[in-house]
Amino acid sequence: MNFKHKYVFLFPGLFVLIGILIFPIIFTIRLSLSGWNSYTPEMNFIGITNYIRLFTDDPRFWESFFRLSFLSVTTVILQYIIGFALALIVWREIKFKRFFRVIFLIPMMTTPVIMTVIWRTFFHESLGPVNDLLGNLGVKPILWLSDPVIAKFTVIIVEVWQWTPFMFLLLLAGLLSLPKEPFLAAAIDGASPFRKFVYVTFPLMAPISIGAIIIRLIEASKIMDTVFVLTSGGPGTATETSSFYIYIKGLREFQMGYAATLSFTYLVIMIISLTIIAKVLTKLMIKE
Amino acid sequence: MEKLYKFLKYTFIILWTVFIVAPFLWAISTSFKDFQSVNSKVTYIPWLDFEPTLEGWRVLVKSPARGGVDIVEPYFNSLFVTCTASLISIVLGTLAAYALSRFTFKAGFVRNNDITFFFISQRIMPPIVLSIPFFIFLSTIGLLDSLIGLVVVYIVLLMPIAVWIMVDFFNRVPKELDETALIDGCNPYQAFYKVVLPNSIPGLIVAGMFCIIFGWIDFFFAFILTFTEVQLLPVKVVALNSSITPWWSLSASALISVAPLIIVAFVVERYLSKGNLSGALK
Amino acid sequence: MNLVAKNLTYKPDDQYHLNDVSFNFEKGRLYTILGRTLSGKTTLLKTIAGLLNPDSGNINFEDKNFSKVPVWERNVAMVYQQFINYPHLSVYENISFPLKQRKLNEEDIKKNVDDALKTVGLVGFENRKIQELSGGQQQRVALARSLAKKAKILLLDEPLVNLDYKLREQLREEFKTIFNEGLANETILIYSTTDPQEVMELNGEVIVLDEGKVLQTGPAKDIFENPINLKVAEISNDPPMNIINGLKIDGKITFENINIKLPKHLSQLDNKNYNFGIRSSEIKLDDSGEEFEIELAEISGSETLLHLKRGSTKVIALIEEVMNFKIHEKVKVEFNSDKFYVFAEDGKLISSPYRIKNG
Amino acid sequence: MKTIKTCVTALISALLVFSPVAYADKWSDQFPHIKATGDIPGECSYESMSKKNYKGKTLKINTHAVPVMGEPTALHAEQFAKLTGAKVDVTHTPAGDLYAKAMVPFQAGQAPYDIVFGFSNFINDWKRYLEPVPKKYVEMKQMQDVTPSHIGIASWDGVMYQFPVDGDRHYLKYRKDVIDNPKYQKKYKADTGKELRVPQTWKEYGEMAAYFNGWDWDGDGEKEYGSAEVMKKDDLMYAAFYSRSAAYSKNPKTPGGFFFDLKTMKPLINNPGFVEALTDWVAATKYVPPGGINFGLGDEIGSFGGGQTLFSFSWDDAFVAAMQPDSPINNKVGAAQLPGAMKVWNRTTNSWDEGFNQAPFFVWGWAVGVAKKSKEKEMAFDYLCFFANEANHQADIGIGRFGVNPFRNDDFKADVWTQIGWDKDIAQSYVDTLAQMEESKNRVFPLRVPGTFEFNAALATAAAKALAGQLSPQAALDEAAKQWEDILNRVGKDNVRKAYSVGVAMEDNKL
Repeated sequence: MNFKHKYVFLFPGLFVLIGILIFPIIFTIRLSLSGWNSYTPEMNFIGITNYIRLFTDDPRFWESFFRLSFLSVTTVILQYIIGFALALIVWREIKFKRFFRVIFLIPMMTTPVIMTVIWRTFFHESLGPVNDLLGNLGVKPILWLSDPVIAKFTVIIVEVWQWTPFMFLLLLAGLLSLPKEPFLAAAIDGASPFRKFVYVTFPLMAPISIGAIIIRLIEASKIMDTVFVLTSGGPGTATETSSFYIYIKGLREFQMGYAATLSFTYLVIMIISLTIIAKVLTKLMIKE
Repeated sequence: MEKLYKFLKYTFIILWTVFIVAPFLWAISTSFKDFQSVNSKVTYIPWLDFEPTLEGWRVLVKSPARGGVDIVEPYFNSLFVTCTASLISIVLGTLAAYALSRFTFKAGFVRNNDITFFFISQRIMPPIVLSIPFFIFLSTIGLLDSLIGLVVVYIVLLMPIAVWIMVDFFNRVPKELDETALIDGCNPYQAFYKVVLPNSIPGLIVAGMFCIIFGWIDFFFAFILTFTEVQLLPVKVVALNSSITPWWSLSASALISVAPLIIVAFVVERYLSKGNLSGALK
Repeated sequence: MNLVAKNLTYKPDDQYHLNDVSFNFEKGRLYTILGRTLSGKTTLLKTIAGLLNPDSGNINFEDKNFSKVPVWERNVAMVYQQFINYPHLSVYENISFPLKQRKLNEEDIKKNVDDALKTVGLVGFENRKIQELSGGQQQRVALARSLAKKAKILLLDEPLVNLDYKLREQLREEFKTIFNEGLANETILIYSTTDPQEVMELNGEVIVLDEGKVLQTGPAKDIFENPINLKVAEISNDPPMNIINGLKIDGKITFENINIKLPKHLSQLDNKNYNFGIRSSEIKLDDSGEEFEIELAEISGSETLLHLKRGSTKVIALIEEVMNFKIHEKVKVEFNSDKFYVFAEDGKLISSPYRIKNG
Repeated sequence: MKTIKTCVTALISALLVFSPVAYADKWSDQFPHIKATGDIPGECSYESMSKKNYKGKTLKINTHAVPVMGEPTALHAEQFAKLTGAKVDVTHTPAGDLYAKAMVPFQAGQAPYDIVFGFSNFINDWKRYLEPVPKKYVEMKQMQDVTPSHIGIASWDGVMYQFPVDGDRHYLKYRKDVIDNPKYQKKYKADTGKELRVPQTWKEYGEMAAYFNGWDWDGDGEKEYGSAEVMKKDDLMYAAFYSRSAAYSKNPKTPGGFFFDLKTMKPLINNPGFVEALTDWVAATKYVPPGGINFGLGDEIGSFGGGQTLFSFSWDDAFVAAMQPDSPINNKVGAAQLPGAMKVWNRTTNSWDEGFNQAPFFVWGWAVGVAKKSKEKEMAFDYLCFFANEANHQADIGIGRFGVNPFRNDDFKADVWTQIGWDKDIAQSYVDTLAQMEESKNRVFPLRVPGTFEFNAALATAAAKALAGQLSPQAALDEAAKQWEDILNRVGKDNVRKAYSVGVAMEDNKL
């Protein structure tokens, strides 16, 4: 269909979005070419000095970026596997099905910045319940928040708790809308549950899976509240992610110009890599 | 084999349920504690392990002058901003999604998919990237520290979600449906609101739900873009995080802030069970 | 006062959906568009409805340029192969929907809807929800909606294809009656299908479409008897006409070591290689016939389709009873050489059993 | 909405506010907060404020989260509103974001707040957006009592930008019931051959903390640990590090810079003095409670205040909190100056000077200023003046969670503290400790130069890496020093030197 009316549908949303965003984006680009900081709050022009600094003299940003990649990919994979498993279980008849479904949805309704405070007390190494209960079993206190390696996994645990429901919801809804015929056919062929999953369920779910994974990757790459409250990027810089690093540079140290450089670079990298990931996933999961 | 499978299945979901519920139980317990019961040793059960107190809950309605946070007004502010921004995002996002699903757009190298990606890509930006420019932007148009200003910003946050879900949804609604409406004498607008819209309620519910969730849980923009006039719930709760962390009142406020969205969880589940949402989320 | 199309071309990507299509449809008549899936049938109907704008060419209706008229003002009706109704409305509301759009008064609406319900046999279903109906009933509602509208152009896009075999038969019968009785003489009825049998039974004016191009037009009987080339012969037969590459030598036709006596109507043919066409129904099991190997045996309704092979020649035979065969089994078949078509190497029809007969 | 809120608030208030004991003073009847002293006459007393009329005006304040500094701000705002008829809006912000929350609007040319709270080392970045305290307030009686070091902290080049409301410093807190316990003294001597006493050096501190780490020494059935310290990056941990470094690096023989050599502007933070301190600190990760490496200030206060550790060193808050009547270790804590060292680095001779050295660390605490662009400056200063009036101040310093600490000569008298229930000797040791710090000629103030945040963040990041074992102390500090050079180049050496020279004058107590 092609009517001139199509613009009436598209343009309000598009222009509102562009209208709200155009200034911030141009501003960020311009800011990234300035040396705006706490002592010289001016939109002066310093060329690509900031970019040179970023690419030649800021390993911390790149470390934080790789750390972010590790954290977001790991959390999303875990969320996908667990979410899919949960969805498969409550898809079919099971006792207290609806109860479980509601329970499984709840974590994503909580505000991360508030919930993470609870997690911090939960994982508190000497005053939290986890180490205390483990202590009763004779396990030595685990340094949930203060060991550089374990702290990463604590962040992952909290993220998985918070966002697996999102994956679960998308995948469960996907399962519920699958056509029945292929399953009947597989049942007639006497396929085992495992084969049924590999040859029927999974291929049918591939497009939904890709959408869910990409959206979760987008969201997971912004991970910040959790790190902020849980570990402040510590110990050392062990849990610092890109957006948290940008936050530190921008709002803690007030190097606005440089933070804008980081932001813009980050955006470009993210858009490119997410596009590539989407393409690769499509190739891998959908067999034509 | 069958039995083992069943055993594993139930073990898995029960363990997961415990994992999900554990922090809430901990928060409930903590919300009745005081400094002593938190800082001397780990305690779990009121009366048995420690003497419960309502102090943590009282803090939520006390004025700051008495060490409280008074979350009543922020609560309503949060509700207002979240719902208004969600509503506007859904209206605009649904229209745009309909256009992207049904019509072909060409401008230079830009095609429908690129426009859709443009919408969704707004979610890639971490709030920190946008917060300062938004500050300048809102201060220029005089909307800093106002509910409307927050609504404007939240539209950017939420419209991509609405577009993402609704494009997907409309792609699943046969386009012959709207064509039939056109043939039956509706112009495109009539076809949209007389035929497409009434058949998109599941999609709208899902989109609305996601918008509300993502609006409700935002902290960063609310934090940067407000001063004294308007305070949103998460900002207010985080303001409890003083150099002495009052675990008890933080726990209480965490529980309170989750409450309204638990209703959302029930609504979603109901629609899921009726099978209404399946098409919408697929 | 006709629906006239001139040189319609539509090529949204690399492929032609419509390629220089022209026609002149008269009121009060039935036109069937025959073509395989993706041959451009739906595109053509949508273009007539106004849902698509052709890249070039134009359509005139009642001497007015139709391209300027938006779809919602064209007064056409369309039934899709998917059973498209308004899921949020009841049966009655569905059928009255276009009438309300046209702001008819309540009485007229009721009368029209009742008539249409009667025609399609759904009286008493007024308040049902669409989801509660079977596929066949849903399609009847869609049909009723287009009938009630009394549109000047009624488009049916493979309306029966998604129904099961029995229902299809039944509805097809009903269609004939409906089309004959239920339609005002004012209406141009355009019916697209992939099924040659449907074309034959509806017996209207046929347009054979392939890759967006009109291959042949004419009464159904003509198309069936004298397909102008191989393509049409394939499209207008189900199963498609068997094509056998053979050599005509003097009094016989030879292929795969089989010699068939030259039928009378081909006596004029020069000695050389031809594509011989024969319908599946003209190949019969016969113990005195030639030996072929069974590649596949399909049972469809009360018939059996045998996919046969001999050397590099593959044919399909239609047996009018249900029989069981084993794959790779050898069977003997006889070709009814009186029904041989002859096509040139480039596909053009050279000779047909009917043309000869007709003189 | 408003009505509901008011109703709820009224209901709760009615339940919570106990009726005040009748006092002769009419103000303490109305404001139970000052019931201990009643109104004390002065320029900004309750009496004086009640004569002002700010009806129809609104005062906007950004302060710290409740309760530390946040609660007194809100409390005094409420009192101020009652007295003058003004409307006072208070927002509460977590400590880490106070700087940005004020700085963002400042730089955008906005003044959403009339009054902004922060830390005193923000002064260099903030001063151009702050209104100097008018002469009238500088000269009044209330201000005369403020100690010179706190006047210095609030001022820049002789101009007072911040209104003194709080005084802060780091000092040592220890468990009296252990250190002064003859049983433990004997046991310690027997086990280690050393005296158990208030630690004089960081080495002693470390030995004792390690000795008392990981066993139940107060008999409550739970394990106790050696020390609670702020080790969490970005949470004021740089201050803890400077506290531990001062004795090793602040050499009275080499004035002219602790952080930089004022002459060359070469960062000093990777010299052996600092490395020694960081090495000590890395060793300290062995005697902090589990997770102690991730403690913020709140955790530190909670841990020591909850009776979990033997030592702690940082702000007064922990001490005052521990001395609250409902505290489990009420009257079981002692205060002392930060430990010293038996050697101190001499950067002129490039060698260690042997002998005992000690250098107190004045961590400037809460500071508050009035925005230049504010439309209600007079009211704003009146409010601050009222906040710090004598009656309010005396009531505030006794409440640990308020975070208001001594900065007036009057505060350094033991009876102020015995009045609120402290043991006499504890009160005495406390005021002595504070007074000694005021008099010291060899002390350290945190950096307040352009780019303070960047310098501190770079140092904190490096120190955190060392604590986490990612880098050796030397490598970590070398990395920090390199970053300091980069920051210096970006900011401009002369800018930093000019600002730092003000600080150096205070370090060497030449004011």
